[in-house]
Amino acid sequence: MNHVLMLAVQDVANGVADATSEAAASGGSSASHLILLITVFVLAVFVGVEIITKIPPTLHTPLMSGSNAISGITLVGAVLATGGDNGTLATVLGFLAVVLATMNVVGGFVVTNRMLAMFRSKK
Amino acid sequence: MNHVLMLAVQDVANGVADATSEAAASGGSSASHLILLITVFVLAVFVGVEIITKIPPTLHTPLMSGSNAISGITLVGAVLATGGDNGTLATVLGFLAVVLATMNVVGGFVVTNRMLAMFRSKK
Amino acid sequence: MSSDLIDLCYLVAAVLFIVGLKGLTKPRMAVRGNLIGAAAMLLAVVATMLHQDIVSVTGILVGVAVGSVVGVILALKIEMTAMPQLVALFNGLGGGASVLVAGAYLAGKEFETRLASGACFADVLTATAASGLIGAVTLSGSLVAFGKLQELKFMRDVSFGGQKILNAVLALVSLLLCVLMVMQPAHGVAWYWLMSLVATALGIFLVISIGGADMPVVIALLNSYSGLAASATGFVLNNNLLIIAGSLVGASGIILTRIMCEAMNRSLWAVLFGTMQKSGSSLSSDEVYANVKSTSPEEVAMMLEVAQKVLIVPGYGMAVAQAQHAVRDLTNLLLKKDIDVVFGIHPVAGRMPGHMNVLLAEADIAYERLLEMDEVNTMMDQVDVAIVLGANDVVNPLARTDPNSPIAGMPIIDVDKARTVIIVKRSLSPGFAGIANPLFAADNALMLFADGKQAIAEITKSFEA
Amino acid sequence: MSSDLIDLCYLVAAVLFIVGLKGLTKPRMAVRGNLIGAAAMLLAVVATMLHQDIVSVTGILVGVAVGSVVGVILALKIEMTAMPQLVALFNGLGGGASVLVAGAYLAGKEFETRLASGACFADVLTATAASGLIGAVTLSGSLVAFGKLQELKFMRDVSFGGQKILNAVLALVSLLLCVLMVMQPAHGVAWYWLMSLVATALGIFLVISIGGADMPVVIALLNSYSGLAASATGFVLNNNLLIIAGSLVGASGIILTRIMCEAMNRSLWAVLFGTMQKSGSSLSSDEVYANVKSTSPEEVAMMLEVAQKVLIVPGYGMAVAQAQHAVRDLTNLLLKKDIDVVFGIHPVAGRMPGHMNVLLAEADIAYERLLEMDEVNTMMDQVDVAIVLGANDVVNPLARTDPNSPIAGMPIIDVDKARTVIIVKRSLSPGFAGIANPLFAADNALMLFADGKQAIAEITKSFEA
Ligand SMILES: NC(=O)c1ccc[n+]([C@@H]2O[C@H](COP(=O)([O-])OP(=O)(O)OC[C@H]3O[C@@H](n4cnc5c(N)ncnc54)[C@H](OP(=O)(O)O)[C@@H]3O)[C@@H](O)[C@H]2O)c1
Ligand SMILES: NC(=O)c1ccc[n+]([C@@H]2O[C@H](COP(=O)([O-])OP(=O)(O)OC[C@H]3O[C@@H](n4cnc5c(N)ncnc54)[C@H](OP(=O)(O)O)[C@@H]3O)[C@@H](O)[C@H]2O)c1
Repeated sequence: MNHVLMLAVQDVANGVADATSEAAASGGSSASHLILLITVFVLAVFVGVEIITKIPPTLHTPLMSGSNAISGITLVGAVLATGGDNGTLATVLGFLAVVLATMNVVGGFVVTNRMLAMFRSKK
Repeated sequence: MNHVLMLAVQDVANGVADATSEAAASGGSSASHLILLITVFVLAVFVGVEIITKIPPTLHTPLMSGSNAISGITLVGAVLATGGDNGTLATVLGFLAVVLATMNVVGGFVVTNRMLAMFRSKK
Repeated sequence: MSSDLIDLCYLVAAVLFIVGLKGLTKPRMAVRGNLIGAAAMLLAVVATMLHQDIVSVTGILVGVAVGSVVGVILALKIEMTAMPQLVALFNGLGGGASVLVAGAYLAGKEFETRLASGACFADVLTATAASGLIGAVTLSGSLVAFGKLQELKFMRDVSFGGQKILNAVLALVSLLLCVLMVMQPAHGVAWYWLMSLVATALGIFLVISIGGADMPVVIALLNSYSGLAASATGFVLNNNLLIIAGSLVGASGIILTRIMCEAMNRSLWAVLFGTMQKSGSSLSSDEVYANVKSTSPEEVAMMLEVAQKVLIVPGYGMAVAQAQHAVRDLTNLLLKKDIDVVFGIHPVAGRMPGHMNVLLAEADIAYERLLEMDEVNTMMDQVDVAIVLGANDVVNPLARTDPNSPIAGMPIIDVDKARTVIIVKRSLSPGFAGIANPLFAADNALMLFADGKQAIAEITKSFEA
Repeated sequence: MSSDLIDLCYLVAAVLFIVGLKGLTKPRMAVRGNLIGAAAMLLAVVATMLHQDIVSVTGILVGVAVGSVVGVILALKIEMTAMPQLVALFNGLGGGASVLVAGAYLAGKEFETRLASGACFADVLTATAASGLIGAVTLSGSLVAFGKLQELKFMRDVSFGGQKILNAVLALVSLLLCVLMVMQPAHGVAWYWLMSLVATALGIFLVISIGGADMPVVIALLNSYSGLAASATGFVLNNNLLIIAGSLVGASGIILTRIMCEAMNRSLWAVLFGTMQKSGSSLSSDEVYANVKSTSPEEVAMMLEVAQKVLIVPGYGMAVAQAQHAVRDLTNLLLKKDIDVVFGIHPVAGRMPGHMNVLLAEADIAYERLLEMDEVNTMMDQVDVAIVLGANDVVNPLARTDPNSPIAGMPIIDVDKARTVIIVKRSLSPGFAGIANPLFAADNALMLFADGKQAIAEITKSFEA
């Protein structure tokens, strides 16, 4: 637990590092925006830690495949890259990214569902 | 639990309401900034709920006074109001706010500490 | 200090607040947790004072000094039994602060310039209004709650016809004023103060009619509101520390409220607006108390001598009588004679959640001895003597038996199932719920009419003799 | 659709992800939780496609279609026993995607214009580099892990001198390239792809030398990295959904890693870089296996007939043999003869946390029968027959007895304390940890040399007879 907290705190620390360097680089507002993003990140880490430590061992494999599916969220980025008019190269790269990310997402959720369905089937 | 979750979700909903109205009012960037703030709020609510539901009944009174002390965080706002050159009225109001908030904060933490010290004293 | 660095300090402070709260999940780490929270607050304030917009810190320092002194004195002088009042008081002060901060913002430069610029800033105004509204209600509401808990004479439960209507009207008017304020920023200041005034009245009338024992619920709720007010202020000043800290407080307040309501099994609504319906069915106290047997400290002492296992169920009365130290002495004495002593702590015994735990902790009673309701109920048949010390509703069998009593369905500690029950209180007068308690007339029950502290002290004395 | 509305959809999606994860805390709600997560993802993607910068969706739709088809087929065709591989594969794909996204950003308009504008945007570049770096390592690392779990020939544990040095060098170089990329945005693209190449190599060499049974740790870790990569991408595109989802994944990965390491009591460092030190002290297998008694399915069946309580401890071997259905049949048969059957699930039995639970759930074995290690250990003295099915390290007494065995201190299931132990495996060959297991030679132990599935099936047959 605490170890993980430390992790979170470290993130803040790194955040500090980045942000200050960046504050130095470009002017105020954008930086404070960056800090907001860091805040969101840190808070999300806390939420994650609190919730996941509550998940029972029985469901650890589904958790693994499920969180893996969530990590396919880069799909959003891929969509933006493919759909925008960014020239051929970007579009092609984006397209490949879309394919890979979708496999990750769809496959991940389906297989997780398959596993969890088995657990539910028990009375 | 879920009830509280609903609460959080509602907040999002309201957030949506505010933000859209406001998006209508003023242009993009500021709004998406507002949304970031809302995001922070929602995440913080989740963190709060997850952690506080873990606090044992024995410590509920200290929790009450402790979180009450934290609510004195408006002290920060009070400081800004007092210190900035905003004319006499604002300064006076700010000053009063500082006094009240400080009483809330300092008193709250001290009394909480007093209570908790008792608990610790038991081996 | 660059505003970015300040924002970072705020972020760190926010994290520390969270870590501090986590500390409260373990009694061992709780003190540290609280200190971490205090450190976070310090960091936040210092960082703010280094903000470039801060031209002079003298005023701030004076204010902080004054506030700290008063706060510390209050915190150290207060009796542990008066904890609920104190929390109410502090909570009110916090509410007041956010009213003033929002007011100061409207009187300040930034508002002026924004107004001049003519650009719409509905969001900021909304947040300002919100923090003013919630703040004002919290302020007056908490102070009334304080008064009730202090049992100030002029604070008796006031209730008059059409009170609900009045509250509704006040609420609507204050909301209306908020809207006006957002619509016409030019007259914002005027609308704001008017709204605050109405909201203050609202706070008073909302709380004045609520029973004294429900004050903890009210306080917890107001506390959560003051948290939301802080968040709102955070949106005004676009400061994520305020937003985070505020929402943490908001969550804790809501959760405590729910815990209390469930333990009383009453809906939040019933607590706030339901003046407890007097139950028709349950019999008049005369009938109930037809054959009440009373006893003496000496007698009780004798029973204790032959007992194996003693259960003590403290209630609000122990707090009023400040009997916790007397209880401690008795406990140690019994333990020395190796008679097993345990305490049954009802979730809503006293006037705050965990109220009894704090008092007994103050009296150095090992918290392994404090058992929760369900635990004691399962072991009740092994209890030879159960001493009910200034508790009433939380041991009232009607909750189980009489479906239309006001406390129907509230889980209670089943002392009536113990071999013998001693009820220590000053009279037959009812507890908070204001209903007769058949327990007092039970065959295995004996009343010991006395102030809690004296009674226990005398028992101890004649036990030693 | 205005960018604000999209941001709001993202916020809602983020909340749904969190709610979905919370669903996994209760087996009953788990399926719903997963569906909520999927819905969140759908919402996010649809919202994104409505973004004004999106000029054509055909490409996207085609890509999504292709990806979905392949994904679904993989997910439905795969054997439950091959779950670890599949997760590894998907994880790799995710990593690949973020490499490509970051690459696409560098090839895109926004980057161009920013570059032209000459304004510094170190933060964006840093994040881009990060997501590229982590993505590449995840990609290659996961694919190697996949290979090892598939037990592809050419993936044997490779380890050669100076491997650590090589890894260190590769790591440093790729970091250096990241720095260069941030310093000289003009050549950003070139540096980026070069870096990705090096990072890919790094991923391969990092994982290639790690033992097959440690792959789950690696996967969990890489998964948490791919989460962080997503967060990084979120910082690039300044998109808080990516940031939130990413950090949720990051957290889950880290936590799972820690759970596994603790259950094996090895430090993460030891798992990643410590090639398991062969323990000097523990005796050679010949000595250990001096007097191993072996048995036959018929004999086991007879023992079961007279047994009251049977404990089955499954391990990786059950997965390999796909014996779970045979086990289900035997269990039901025993239960019909009302012999009590329970399963002892070691936290790291198999090749993933919860691996055994999934397999047994697939075979419709009620999960009330699956007990955790501590629980079974306390009831071990009541166990008449313990059947160890393809488990080895998780029941190796050396963990308790021999302080310098590689698994020293790893908590195990104490089957050796049961009346009789039947060990079902194909040979005396060691398990993952590669050490002899004194249990096999214990007086109360009998070996049943056979493939897990056949063995159980035959026991069932001769039990029915
Ligand atoms: N704890 C919470 O968070 C919370 C929150 C909301 C509501 N409540 C309500 O508060 C009530 C708490 O129940 P409770 O049983 O603890 O208290 P109670 O039902 O209010 O009864 C307290 C009893 O203590 C006796 N008493 C008062 N002063 C005394 C003294 N100096 N010495 C001896 N006895 C004294 C009173 O009888 P005499 O006057 O005859 O002495 C009274 O009957 C419940 O109704 C609960 O619903 C609690
Ligand atoms: N679960 C996790 O999350 C995780 C993560 C990291 C590491 N690990 C490691 O993985 C290991 C798991 O321990 P374990 O006891 O489950 O497995 P194990 O120690 O790897 O032993 C598996 C045994 O199953 C036998 N086996 C293989 N195929 C079989 C078949 N078809 N039929 C019957 N038996 C067969 C093998 O012996 P034969 O070849 O003689 O049949 C082998 O001894 C532990 O060392 C743990 O530290 C697990």
